[in-house]
Amino acid sequence: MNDITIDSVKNAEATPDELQPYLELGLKDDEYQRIRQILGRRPTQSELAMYSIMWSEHCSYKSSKVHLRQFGEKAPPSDRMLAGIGENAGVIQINEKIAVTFKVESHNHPSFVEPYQGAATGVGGIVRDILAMGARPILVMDSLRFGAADHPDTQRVLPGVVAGVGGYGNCLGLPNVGGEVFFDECYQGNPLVNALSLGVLPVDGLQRKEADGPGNIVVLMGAKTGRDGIGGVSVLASATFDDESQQRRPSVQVGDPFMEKLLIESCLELYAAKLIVGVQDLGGAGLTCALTETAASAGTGMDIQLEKVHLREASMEPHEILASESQERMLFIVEPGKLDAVLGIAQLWGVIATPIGVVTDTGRVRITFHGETVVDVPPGSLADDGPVYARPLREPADLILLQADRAETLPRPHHDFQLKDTLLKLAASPNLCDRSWVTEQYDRYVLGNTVLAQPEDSGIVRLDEETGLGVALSLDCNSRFARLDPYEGAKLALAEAYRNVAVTGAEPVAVTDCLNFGSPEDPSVMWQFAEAVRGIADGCQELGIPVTGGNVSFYNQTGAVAIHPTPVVGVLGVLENTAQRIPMGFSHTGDVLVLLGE
Amino acid sequence: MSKIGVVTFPGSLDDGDAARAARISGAEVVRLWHADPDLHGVDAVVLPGGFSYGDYLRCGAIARFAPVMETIADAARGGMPVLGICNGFQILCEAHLLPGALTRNQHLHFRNRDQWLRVENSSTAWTNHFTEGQEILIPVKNGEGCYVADRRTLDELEAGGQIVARYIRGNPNGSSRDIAAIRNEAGNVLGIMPHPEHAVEALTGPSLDGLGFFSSVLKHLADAKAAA
Amino acid sequence: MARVVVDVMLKPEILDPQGQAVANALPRLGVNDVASVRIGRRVEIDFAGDADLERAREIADKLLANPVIEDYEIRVVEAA
Amino acid sequence: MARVVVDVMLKPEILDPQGQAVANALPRLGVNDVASVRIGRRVEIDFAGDADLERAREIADKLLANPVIEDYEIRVVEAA
Ligand SMILES: Nc1ncnc2c1ncn2[C@@H]1O[C@H](COP(=O)(O)OP(=O)(O)O)[C@@H](O)[C@H]1O
Repeated sequence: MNDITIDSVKNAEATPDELQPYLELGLKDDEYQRIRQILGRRPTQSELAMYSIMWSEHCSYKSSKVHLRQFGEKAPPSDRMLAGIGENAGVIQINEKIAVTFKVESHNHPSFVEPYQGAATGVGGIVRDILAMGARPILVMDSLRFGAADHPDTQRVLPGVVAGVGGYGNCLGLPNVGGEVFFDECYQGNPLVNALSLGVLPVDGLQRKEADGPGNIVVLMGAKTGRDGIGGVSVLASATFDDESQQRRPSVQVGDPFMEKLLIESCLELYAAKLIVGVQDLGGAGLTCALTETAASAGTGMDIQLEKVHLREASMEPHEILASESQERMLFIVEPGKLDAVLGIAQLWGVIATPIGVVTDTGRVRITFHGETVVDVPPGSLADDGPVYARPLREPADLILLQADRAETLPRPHHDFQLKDTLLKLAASPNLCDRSWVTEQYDRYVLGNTVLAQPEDSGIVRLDEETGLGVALSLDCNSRFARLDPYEGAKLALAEAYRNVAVTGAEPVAVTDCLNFGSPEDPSVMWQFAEAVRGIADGCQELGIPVTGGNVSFYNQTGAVAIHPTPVVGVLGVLENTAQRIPMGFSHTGDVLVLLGE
Repeated sequence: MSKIGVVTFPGSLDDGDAARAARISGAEVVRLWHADPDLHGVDAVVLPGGFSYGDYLRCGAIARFAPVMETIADAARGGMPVLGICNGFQILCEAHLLPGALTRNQHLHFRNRDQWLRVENSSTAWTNHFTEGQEILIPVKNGEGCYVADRRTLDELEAGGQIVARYIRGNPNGSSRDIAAIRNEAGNVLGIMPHPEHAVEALTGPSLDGLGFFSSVLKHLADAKAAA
Repeated sequence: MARVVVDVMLKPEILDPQGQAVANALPRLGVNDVASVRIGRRVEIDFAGDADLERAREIADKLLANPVIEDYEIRVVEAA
Repeated sequence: MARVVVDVMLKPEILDPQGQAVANALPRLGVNDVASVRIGRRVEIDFAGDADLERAREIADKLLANPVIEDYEIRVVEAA
C-alpha cells in the first residue's frame, strides 16, 4: 500500500497525457474534456473521483433538471414555504413559531443487495437531511415495492427491508406512522424502498448550508470514515486494481443508528446554543458533496487537510476518503471562537468531532493530504455547473396496446358463487391483505405524540401538547395507473395522498415526491418521467399546494426492462387541533352513511 | 410533591414519554443523566425504554455499568421504588436487581401492538392502584422481550407473588409463563416489558391504564411519608 | 497485537429461536441430515500488547456473557 | 452426531457497530489495553450422521452469511 504515490496537482501538471479511467467512472468524453477545460489541466485522481460523483445522475439531476423546473414555475404562491427545492428538504411554516421540514428519498438498489442494511441506511440518510435543516426529526414513513409475493427473492428481500426500516427507525426513536407495501413482478429485480422523514424546528431556527465567513473552521462530526460505498471509485486505484483490491471496497454501507441518535442530540444542542454558521449532512456523495456544496452556495473557498479526517482504515487514499459514503456524519462551519464549545458538546454525547480545515475567500476548494495538494477546484463547477441534458422522449410503443386492453373486456361474475370467489381472491391478494406483519415491526408509539398511524389512511402526529397542533401525512402511488398513463397516474397519486390527508380533517399544504423510474437513456422511460412530472406539477397547481422537495431515482430496471413508472407522492397537511381528527371506520351504530362524488 | 427521576442513557428513547406520564400523574419530574451518579433527591426512579448504547451486545448489558446505575442499585436495595420499562427491565435484569433475563422474541421480529395484560399482584409500589385480576390494555413494543429463567426461579417467582402481570389473549414474544412484569422480593423494584407511559392520554394511547403505575407509586410514597 | 476469541452460546436448556429458524429453513434448501442448529456470538478481542486471558475472562464475565442464559469459551488465537 | 462450526464475521473493512459499542464500554470496566473488538456469529450445525463440510458450506453461502458484507470460516469440531 505504501508504495502508492499520491496523484497530486503537481503530478497532474507534470503528466498531462496520463490515461484516466473516466469512462469506467461513468463520465462521457465531452464531460471529461470539460473538466480539463475547467481545471486547465488533467484532473488528479481525487478530482476525477469528485467530478464523477458530483456529475453523476444521482447528484447532478442532469436528466431530470429540465423537467423538475416545472415544480417551481407552476407552483402556486405560498407564504408558508421557508425553503424549497434545492435545499436538503423543503421547510413549511406551521404558525408564527413552528415550522416543519419533510422529504422522501429512495434507497432502492442497496436494498436489493443487502436488504437490511440498504433499507436501514435509507432511513438514516433521510433523517440526516431533515436534521441538516435545523429540525428535530419526529417521524418516519416508508413506501415499499417488491416483486411477486411468492417469489423466493421477495422472501429474501422483504423481511430484510422491513427489519431494516424498523431496526433503524425504532433505534432512533422515531415513530413510523404510515407507508405502503405493494407487489408487482416489475419490481422483481429492482425493489423500491422509499423513506420519508419529517422534523420540527423553530421558525427562526432554520439552518443554512452556506460555508460563510473566511477564517471559519470546517468541522466533521460523527462516525469514522471507512471504505463504504466507494465501489465505483475503486477503479482509480487502477495500479493495484485486482480482485483483492476490489474486495476491500464494499459498496454496501452498514448503518449505526445509535451513532445517529447521538448525532441528532448533539446537532440539536449546537443549533439551540447558536454555535454554528452552517451545516450539511453527508449523504450519497460524502465529503465531496458536503465540501463543494457548502462552499459553492456561499461563494467562498476552503482549505482542507484531508489527513485530519478520522479513518476506520489507515490505508485509505485521498480519493477514497473524498468518495466514502460512510453513514452518520455531518459537516459544520464554526466560528473559531465557538470551536471549543462545539467540541465540548460532541464530547458530552461521545461523538467524534474534528476540525479539518478553514473557509477561505479564494473561491477554490483546496485539499491537501500530508502536505501534497491533491484537489484544487472551483466548487461551483462540481455543485452547480454539472452537465444538463434534454434527453429524447418517445411514447412507449406498447402503450396503445396496453390502453386498449380495458377492464370492460374482462369476464364479469354472473353468479353469487363467482362474486364470492372474486371477493375472497381480493381479500387474499398480497396487494390488499392486512399489513400488520409489516407495521407491527415498527414502533408507532415512541415520542408519545402519534395520534393516528396504521391502519389509517394517513399518519397524524401532534406537534404541540398544549394546543394540540399537529400534522397529517400520506404517501401514495399506484404504479399500474402510472404505467397506463404516467400523466394521469401521477395526478392520481397526488390526489390520493391529498384525499387521505384531507379526510382526517387536515388542510393539505405541501408536497414531496420520490420519482422512481427506469433508465433516462431510454426515450420511452424519459417520456414517462416527463409526463409524470408534468402531472404532479399540474395537479399541484390545480390544488394550490407547492412541491417543496423530493428525490429522483433512475436506472430502476433489470436488463432492458424498466419498472413501472412509480412517482410516489407525499402530502403534508396541518391540523389546528389533532383532537378534532377524524379517524376512519364507523364510530357509532346509527350513524348515517353519505357518499360524496360520482 | 413527590419527585420521580427519569434516567436518560445515550440511546434512551421513551424518557420524554416516561417524564410526561409522571407529570400527568401529578409528580414532580427530575431528569437524571447516565454519567451523573447523583440522584438529586428523587423519591423514585424510572428507567425508560429505548436502545441504551444501541443495545448492540445484549439489551441493557452496557447501561448497567453507567455511573448512575450504581447509585440506583444501592437505592433500590435500600427500598427506593424503581420501575424499569422495556429497556429499563432489561437493564434491571442485567444489573441483577431482578432475576432472569430477556431474550430475543421467539418469532425473531420486533413487535408493536396493543396488548392486554392481567395484573397478578397489586402489593408493589407500582401496582397498588390496581386490583388483582384486573385486565389492562398497554402497548408492547420490543425485539427482545422474551422473559426466561430456570424453572426453579420461575417457580419461586410464581410462589412468591413476584409475577406482577401476564400477557393475556396472546403472548407477543414467547415469554415464559406469559410473564409481562415481575418484581423483586421487597416489591419496590418492578420490571415491565409493555409501556405504561404510552397509555396515559386518550389521544395518543389505546387506554389510560398506564397511569395506574404512576399513581400507585405516588400513593406508595405519600403513605410512606405519612407513616414516617 | 494478540487476539483472544470469546465464543458465547446460549445454555443448552435455553431455547434458541434463531438457530431453530435456520434449522427449519434447511429442508427448503434440500438439506435433511441436520439434527440441530444453534447460533451464538463470536467476539474477537484484539489486545494492543500481549493477549491477556485473565482480562478477557473478566470482560466476558462482566459484559460479553449473561451467566443467567449464556456460557462462554475463551481462547487465544493468532491474529489474522 | 458430528458438529460443524461456521464463524461468520463482518469483513474487516465493514463497520461493526456492535464491536465498537463494546470497545467503547471497556474503559468503564477499567480495561485500557484493548485495541479493537469485533463481533460476529458462531453457528453450530449438528449433523445427524457424518459431518458434511460441503453441505455446511452450501448452508453458509445461502443462508448464514451475506457475501457482500461478511466472510465466514468453517470447520469440523468434536460435538460437546
Ligand atoms: N411500509 C409501510 N410502513 C408503514 N406503514 C404501512 C406500510 N405499508 C402499509 N402501512 C400502513 O398500513 C395501513 C394499511 O395499508 P394499505 O393496505 O396500503 O391501506 P390503504 O389501501 O387503505 O392505503 C395504512 O395505515 C398504511 O399507512
